[in-house]
Amino acid sequence: MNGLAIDYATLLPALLPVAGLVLVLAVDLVNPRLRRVPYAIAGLAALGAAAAAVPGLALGGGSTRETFCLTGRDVAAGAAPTIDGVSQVCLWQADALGGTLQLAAAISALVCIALAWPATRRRRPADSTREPVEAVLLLAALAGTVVVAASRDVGTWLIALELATLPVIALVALSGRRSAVAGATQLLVTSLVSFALLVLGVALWFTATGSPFLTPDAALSSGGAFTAAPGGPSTVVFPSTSAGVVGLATVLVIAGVGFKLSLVPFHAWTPTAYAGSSVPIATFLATVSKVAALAALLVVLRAVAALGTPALLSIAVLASLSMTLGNVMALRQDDVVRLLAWSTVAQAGWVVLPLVSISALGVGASATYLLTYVVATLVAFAVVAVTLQDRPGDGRSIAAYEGLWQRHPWRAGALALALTSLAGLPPGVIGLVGKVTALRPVVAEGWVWLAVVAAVNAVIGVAVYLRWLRAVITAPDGESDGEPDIARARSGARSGRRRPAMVAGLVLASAVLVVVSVQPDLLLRLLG
Amino acid sequence: MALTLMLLLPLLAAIALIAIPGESTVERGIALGSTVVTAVLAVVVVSGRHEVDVPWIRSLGVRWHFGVDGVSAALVLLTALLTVAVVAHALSGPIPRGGTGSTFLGCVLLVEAGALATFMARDAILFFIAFEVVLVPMWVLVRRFGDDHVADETRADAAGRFVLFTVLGSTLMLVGILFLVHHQGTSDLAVLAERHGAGLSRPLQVAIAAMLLLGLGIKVPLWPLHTWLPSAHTIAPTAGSVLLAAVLLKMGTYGIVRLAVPTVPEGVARLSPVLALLGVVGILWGGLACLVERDLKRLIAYSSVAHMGFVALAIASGSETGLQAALFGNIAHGVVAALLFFVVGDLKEQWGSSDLHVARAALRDKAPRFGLALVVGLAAALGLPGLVSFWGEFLALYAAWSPAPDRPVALLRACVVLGAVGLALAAAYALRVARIVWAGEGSDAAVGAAAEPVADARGPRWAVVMVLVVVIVVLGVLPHLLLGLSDTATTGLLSGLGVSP
Amino acid sequence: MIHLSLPAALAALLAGLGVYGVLARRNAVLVLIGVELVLNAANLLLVTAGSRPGAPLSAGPVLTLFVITIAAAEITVALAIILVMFRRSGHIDLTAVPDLTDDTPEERADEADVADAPDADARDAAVAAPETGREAAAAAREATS
Amino acid sequence: MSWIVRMIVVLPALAALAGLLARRQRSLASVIAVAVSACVAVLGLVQWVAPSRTADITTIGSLPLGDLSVPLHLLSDRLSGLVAFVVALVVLGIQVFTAWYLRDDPRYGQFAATVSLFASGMLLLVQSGDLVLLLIGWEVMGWCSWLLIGHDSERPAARRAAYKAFLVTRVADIAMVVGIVALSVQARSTDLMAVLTASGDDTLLTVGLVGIIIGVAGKSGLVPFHDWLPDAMEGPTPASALIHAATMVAAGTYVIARLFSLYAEHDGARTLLAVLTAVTMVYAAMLALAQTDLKRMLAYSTLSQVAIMLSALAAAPAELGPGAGISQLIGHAFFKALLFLGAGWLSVLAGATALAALRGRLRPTGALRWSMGMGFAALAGVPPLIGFFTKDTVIDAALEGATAGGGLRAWLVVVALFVTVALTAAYCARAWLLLDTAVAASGELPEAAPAVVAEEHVAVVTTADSADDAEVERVHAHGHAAITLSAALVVSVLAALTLVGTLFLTTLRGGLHLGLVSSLLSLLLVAGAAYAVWSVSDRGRLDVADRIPVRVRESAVRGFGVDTAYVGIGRAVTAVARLVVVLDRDVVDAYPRATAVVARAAGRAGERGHRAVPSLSLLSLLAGVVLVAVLGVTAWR
Amino acid sequence: MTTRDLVFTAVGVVTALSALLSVTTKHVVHAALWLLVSLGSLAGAYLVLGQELVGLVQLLVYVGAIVVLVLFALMLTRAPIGPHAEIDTPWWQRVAGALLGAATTVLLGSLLLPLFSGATADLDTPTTTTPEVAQAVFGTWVWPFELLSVLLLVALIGAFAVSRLVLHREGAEDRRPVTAGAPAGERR
Repeated sequence: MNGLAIDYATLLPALLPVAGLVLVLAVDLVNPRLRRVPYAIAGLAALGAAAAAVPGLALGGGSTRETFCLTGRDVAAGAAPTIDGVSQVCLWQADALGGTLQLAAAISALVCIALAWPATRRRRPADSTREPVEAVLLLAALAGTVVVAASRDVGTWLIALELATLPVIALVALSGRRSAVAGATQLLVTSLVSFALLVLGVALWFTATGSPFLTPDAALSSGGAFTAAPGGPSTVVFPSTSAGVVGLATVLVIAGVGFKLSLVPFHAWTPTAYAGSSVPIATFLATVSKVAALAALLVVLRAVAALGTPALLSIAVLASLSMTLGNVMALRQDDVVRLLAWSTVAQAGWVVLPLVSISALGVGASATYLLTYVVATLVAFAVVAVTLQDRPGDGRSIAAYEGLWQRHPWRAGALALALTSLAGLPPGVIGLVGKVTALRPVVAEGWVWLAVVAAVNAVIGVAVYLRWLRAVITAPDGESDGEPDIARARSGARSGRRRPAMVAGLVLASAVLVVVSVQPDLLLRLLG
Repeated sequence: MALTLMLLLPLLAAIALIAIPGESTVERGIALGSTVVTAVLAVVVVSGRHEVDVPWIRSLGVRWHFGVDGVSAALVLLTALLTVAVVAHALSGPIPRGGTGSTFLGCVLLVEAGALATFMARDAILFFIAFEVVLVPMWVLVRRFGDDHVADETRADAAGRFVLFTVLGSTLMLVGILFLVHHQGTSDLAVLAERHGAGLSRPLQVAIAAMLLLGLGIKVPLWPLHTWLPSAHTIAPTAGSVLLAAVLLKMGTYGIVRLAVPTVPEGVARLSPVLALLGVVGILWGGLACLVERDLKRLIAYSSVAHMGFVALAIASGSETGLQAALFGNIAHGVVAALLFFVVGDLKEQWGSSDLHVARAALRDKAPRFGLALVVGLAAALGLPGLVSFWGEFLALYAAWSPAPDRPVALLRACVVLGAVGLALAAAYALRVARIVWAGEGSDAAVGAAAEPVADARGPRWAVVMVLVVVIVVLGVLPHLLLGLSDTATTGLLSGLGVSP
Repeated sequence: MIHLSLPAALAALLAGLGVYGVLARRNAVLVLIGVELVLNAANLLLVTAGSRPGAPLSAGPVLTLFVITIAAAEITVALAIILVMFRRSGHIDLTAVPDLTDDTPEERADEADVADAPDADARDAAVAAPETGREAAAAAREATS
Repeated sequence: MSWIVRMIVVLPALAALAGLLARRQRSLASVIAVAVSACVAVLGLVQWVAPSRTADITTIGSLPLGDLSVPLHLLSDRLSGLVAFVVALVVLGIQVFTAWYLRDDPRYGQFAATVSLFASGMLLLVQSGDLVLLLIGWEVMGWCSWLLIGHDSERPAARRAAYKAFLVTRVADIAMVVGIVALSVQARSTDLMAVLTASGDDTLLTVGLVGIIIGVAGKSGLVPFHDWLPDAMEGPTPASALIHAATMVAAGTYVIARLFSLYAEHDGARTLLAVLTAVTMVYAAMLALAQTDLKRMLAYSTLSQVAIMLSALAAAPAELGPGAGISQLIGHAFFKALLFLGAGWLSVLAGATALAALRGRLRPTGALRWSMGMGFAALAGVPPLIGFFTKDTVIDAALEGATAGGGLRAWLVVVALFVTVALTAAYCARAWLLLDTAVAASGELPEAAPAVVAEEHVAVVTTADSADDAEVERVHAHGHAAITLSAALVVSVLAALTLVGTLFLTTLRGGLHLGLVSSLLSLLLVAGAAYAVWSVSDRGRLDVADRIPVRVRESAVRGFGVDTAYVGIGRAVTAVARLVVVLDRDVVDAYPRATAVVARAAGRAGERGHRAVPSLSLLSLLAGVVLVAVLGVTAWR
Repeated sequence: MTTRDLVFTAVGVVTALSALLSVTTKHVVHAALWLLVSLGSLAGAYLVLGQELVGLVQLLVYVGAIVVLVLFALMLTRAPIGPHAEIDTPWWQRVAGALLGAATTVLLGSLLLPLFSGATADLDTPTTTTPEVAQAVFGTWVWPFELLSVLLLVALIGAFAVSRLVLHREGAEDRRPVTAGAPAGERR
């Protein structure tokens, strides 16, 4: 018990959101009619988490920031003298990759909070709990994401993952539209079943390896770690079939996390939930949730990598299915949020694509692609949110974006950059680099067919995003001149002024996108 | 320094232009000024054989590595100078409907920047990235500024086809590049060329070469991957057509020469029969299609397919003469197609369509400048000796007749005969156009506005056209000017010595 | 002494039954039952593995306790949402095609920016939904059924 | 010397450029054209008589092409000097004549410039010591012929004739290009000397030589490529004179003469040439007899005469060299230029070129009558005019070839030559009789114009009369202007040259080579044929050709429907082209469209499958899990 | 076969059978009750396996809380009492469910049974006692334990907010005759 060394500075990225959460509740107790304060607290907490994650980025060469470590002495004193060979096992272990994902999650959450920023300063009625609850749930999900990226044991891993999921379900439901309930329901049942399978997978992992840790050593011990247990009266010999169990465990975990990543065939909730929830929540689903999912997946896969398993057919199948279905469906959407939802499905395929090579290369590539996706998607959603301000009626249809270039060139520029990044075309160089990165491990493992499927999907993807981009650059007929346009522009400007936080979120995300597009190395180097 | 400036100048100017809302005189100054300065820089860079090499994306091993050598020098010059022509041409007339002039010019400049970067990239992945840069601006040019006489769906179809075909090609090429880079451990083109395929097994070479050729073949375009070209050409505004034909298509053949031939020689050798056959089918296919095509711009597009077929045939020969012929043919087609598209684009602007079946007044006496330019362009298109295309095509035939030792001689010789038939087809369609447009076949039936002669070219547009005519003649009479540029470079590419700038 | 293959077999069986239960029920609450069965299969497996000698850090039982707690948290949220679903659509049938139309005017305004007006206002607007809104809703329902 | 040769090639080209720029000022244009032609003629004379005979002259340096050497040299020797001089001379005459003939034509400037460019092409071909340069000159001529024939582009027939001429020759050039490629591949060089001395692959040599023969057949109008040439009469008469007399049509002879040492060793190629020429010379001479139009008659006569030149190369023994063919080339250059220019002059006077309209119109014209008489006599081979010498040189060379083991090939040529001699004399006599016999001033004109106008597709029209139409139009437009002194002088000088031109040939090795027996025989044939015509035509009061059955004659006038065959080929190609377009649209383009359709259909299907039904998503989820688990476990190693 | 084996088998059979019934019965409420039985007997199984604490918690949390919640939910959603035909999904979906369930069982069984074949545990001298578990929870596992508390808190807040929000909304919806109050059967 006392063997646990707790380094609070290291834990700060996780503790700050939790602290913020508690603070929001406390403030709400004191003054329940505040509207903006909960968001302000949440924003600060997210900002703090981001800042706290920054020191973790400088880590190179496999060194980590860790805490909750079971030292050798502690293990010796404990009931299980089984992890003798291991110098140290920690419940929190963040390396550069984990730190980067934490940072990405924190920044994404910050943008989401900015987008959700309430428009009015008016005090809310006493019976409304919307603002503090939303802030609390956002922070909780962020905390879960941050923790899961650094977790190394199944307990923390499971709980953090659930912490990152459950609040989101509630958030979707809280969006309050009729379709939101449908989305929340679908999200709920899928997430429950996936979580059950996830737990089953974890149980299998524990059964096979005998270790509650998601470390390479644990994976390696699945050959029979308990044979030499000295203290036990009898010995349990684990036969070599446990390798199969590890395999099944891994696959179940992939499936369980695949739900969160929106991989086909675990994707069905995605369009419903995105379309049902409000834009900030959809943004959250599309960014922070994906970061959490991939972080969770990478924790497991990095452990499994030690087994030297070079490739996973199931990942290849999932990736190609996701890409294809997502793109084909996105091609038909006229609602931009649904389009982005299906695009998420397709991009999830790209995210797991490099994982066919469970190696440092594949893991890094996957994370890189995820980051490029997150940055671009954030910008796209932010533009959607801002546009929805201007055109509350039809802001979600592609047609609403016609002539955006004329009306709001900067916003249109940001959107164009985001869309081209998602499509993997310059000027969205980062998307292009992401595609290169994602394809590299595939090629390195010699998966020709998968590479060709990916290439074909790159094409369909371009078609998807260009459909939207076309509207952005096209001047609507009959609106090229005249009053309505100007009037709308003016009203847009007014509403823009009314929501500086939202614009700030857009600017923040766009700035990141521009910077990494000009110098992709900034992003790529984060992952070592 | 000059090199980086030359790459960044059009890029920055394009961004500035796109950011400028609406029409203003500033945009004209920016556009023209930046292209002219870029052209001057291009001359400096080419003559000084500049090179720049700094790290860019370290984690991918991609370097900001650009340079000029014999293979690319002519293309760099062509791109830079032709963009000046395009901008001058665009500024001296109305901007095509569909958007502001600044956006239009910005897109033109972006295309220039991308093309220059492509031709100068010395790193395989950098090449790919630069290759992609031109897509979106070109798409905008076609989609937004395209022919507004046709339905919106037609424009969408043309623009979409262009982008989707090209993206498919470039992504396949990327897969090929990644295979190559993975197995060779470097993406530096010079190193890859020096290795000359060493360390790659034959099946692997064939696979890589297949992916590279397929990907680049779409851009060339090789038959049967060409169907994007006619519609894109037809719809695109004059500037778009010119850039498409003169610059973008060249990226495909240049890519094959730069990327595939030196790095996976065995694979290319294995696939050269296919390449030659597709090239020849393209020659005949394009030539035949031109015989009955009604739309003038489409016709020129098909003739591009035929001409690029000669280039493909030359590359398939694998000999040094072949590469020289291919590079020469590249430039030749670039200049000739540019001239034809300038002329035809202007005509279409006045005619309102480019349908050959509409009876119109003859150009010969009523618009002698257009007439002269058109006739010279057509003469060049049919490969008239003394004009620029002759050398590329004749040398291509020669090269294919006596290919490198590891190529199938009999097949290539059959291809030569068929390719020569293509020369006759070229004559047939070129003269068909001349007969209808220049000499006025059926012009008696012209009624209404069509019977009115078109206003002749004047001012900058005439200057642009005239310069191209002069270039066509001069290069036709003095082919050394080009062949000398690429002479040592091709030797290097084929022998694996690498290309020293 | 106990043969551990017995609990393992039971776990496999329970997981299978849970999967069936998830798919065989259209009532959302009953689907939860299937989920609980799968979770319990996992728990049983954890306990079984943890009861082997040499299992470190009491991981088996501890993890089981964690999972049980998580399940409790889940079920809370789940039931809340199922209740919402019931109140919104009048049923908790998971095989029904949900009504995704949000396009009644007041809801559209609502969606655009819920926070734009005070919640009370929006609610008032919704409460005082004019006849048109009612008709639109009726039309929407007809379209779905 | 080098500079003279270079200038001979470059000056006309520059003149073409200058003429084009100065096309608006017609006097300036004509001064440029005539002056430069005169300069070139002088230079050609210098080159011919200059002491240093053989010279290898560099031009723009060799091309850097790896293993292929393309030195681009010019080659100046006795042969090229003579031919260049003759060409320059004829061109000068034509330029002078044109200045008068097209005096009112608004496109005179372009025409004169094109003639200059044409001359440049021919001279380049003559001077070239490199197959590539040869090809350049060859093709430049072809292109200029398109411009010249299509000069009156307002008339559909002219457009069509120009198109046809270029296309037919271009089709033949397919073989030419392949042949040149094959020859240069064999030598690894395009240099003429290297090609001639290269040894090696026999197949390549065969391909090369046969290819060049086919190419030559196209430009020289050998059967089956001959039909473009009569149609080319659509061009203004000076253009016809230029194309037919000394340049394009005869260029093939020069090309083969340059490569004669290769042909001499290659029986197969020469047999092909012999067969083609034999057939052509007889066939064309017979058709010439039946023509109703003076210019078309001359065109067929050109075909026949050019075939004679080539037959000399096909039959002459190796040791005799190509001299016989070249001498016929030179002789033909003089008398055919004379005849064409004379015909042009006459047509201006008479306002027509149809023989029926021209009957007896020659009689009242003094110098023209004498000139035309000499021209026809020379064409018929009456001594002491140049035609006699050149033709008998060819006959003797062929006979020598036949006796020296030329075999069937040479005998075929010899027989054909004798037949042609007789036929030539016959048609010359007929033409002379028709033109020179005064007719009773009765209304014989009307029905003389044969009703052969075939009003078909615009692309098919070919008539014997359309050339006549051109002339009629021209005269109507510009009136019967009196000829200028210089133009008349040109005709007279050419007439004189048919007499003294024989002296030119003395400098040519094998240029004059008469055998007594063969000369006598051909003289007899000439006299007999002329007498036969004279008697049959009732001393010129009737047209011999009218004795031919009408149907045969009509189709003969129309070239026995060869044109229809060309059109048929053209239609076949067009049909293939249409098929290609259909395939392009519906087959090749099917895959992208199919992809789009499939994607859309898949999207629709997917849309149906995604209606947010939770239980379905659960089903897909669990099915996916089991599938993935099975895959994962089985693939796990 | 030891005594524990026998006892476990018995408990296991009860667990499995009641689980089977809970997923197949046509009575909505019965399903919940059978689940109660199944989970309760599973608690027994834990006891047999020597994990008293887990067994007790299972009883407390699952049987005592979760199943009760489920029952409440069933009542709140006006679940019909008595057998009800529309409780199940269409037959093809059930068949698919059965297949997938069987596949799951087979897959797990085929991997786990060889793994555990012959493996025994001597539970008479328990290796993990309740104090040890407690020590582990508050020692080694304190970090996830704290997270778990956050999770529970958030879940409660979320559930609370969701139901509250809906209660508000319901006021608006109730006036619409079409959306609220119509039983599932009527709607279809």
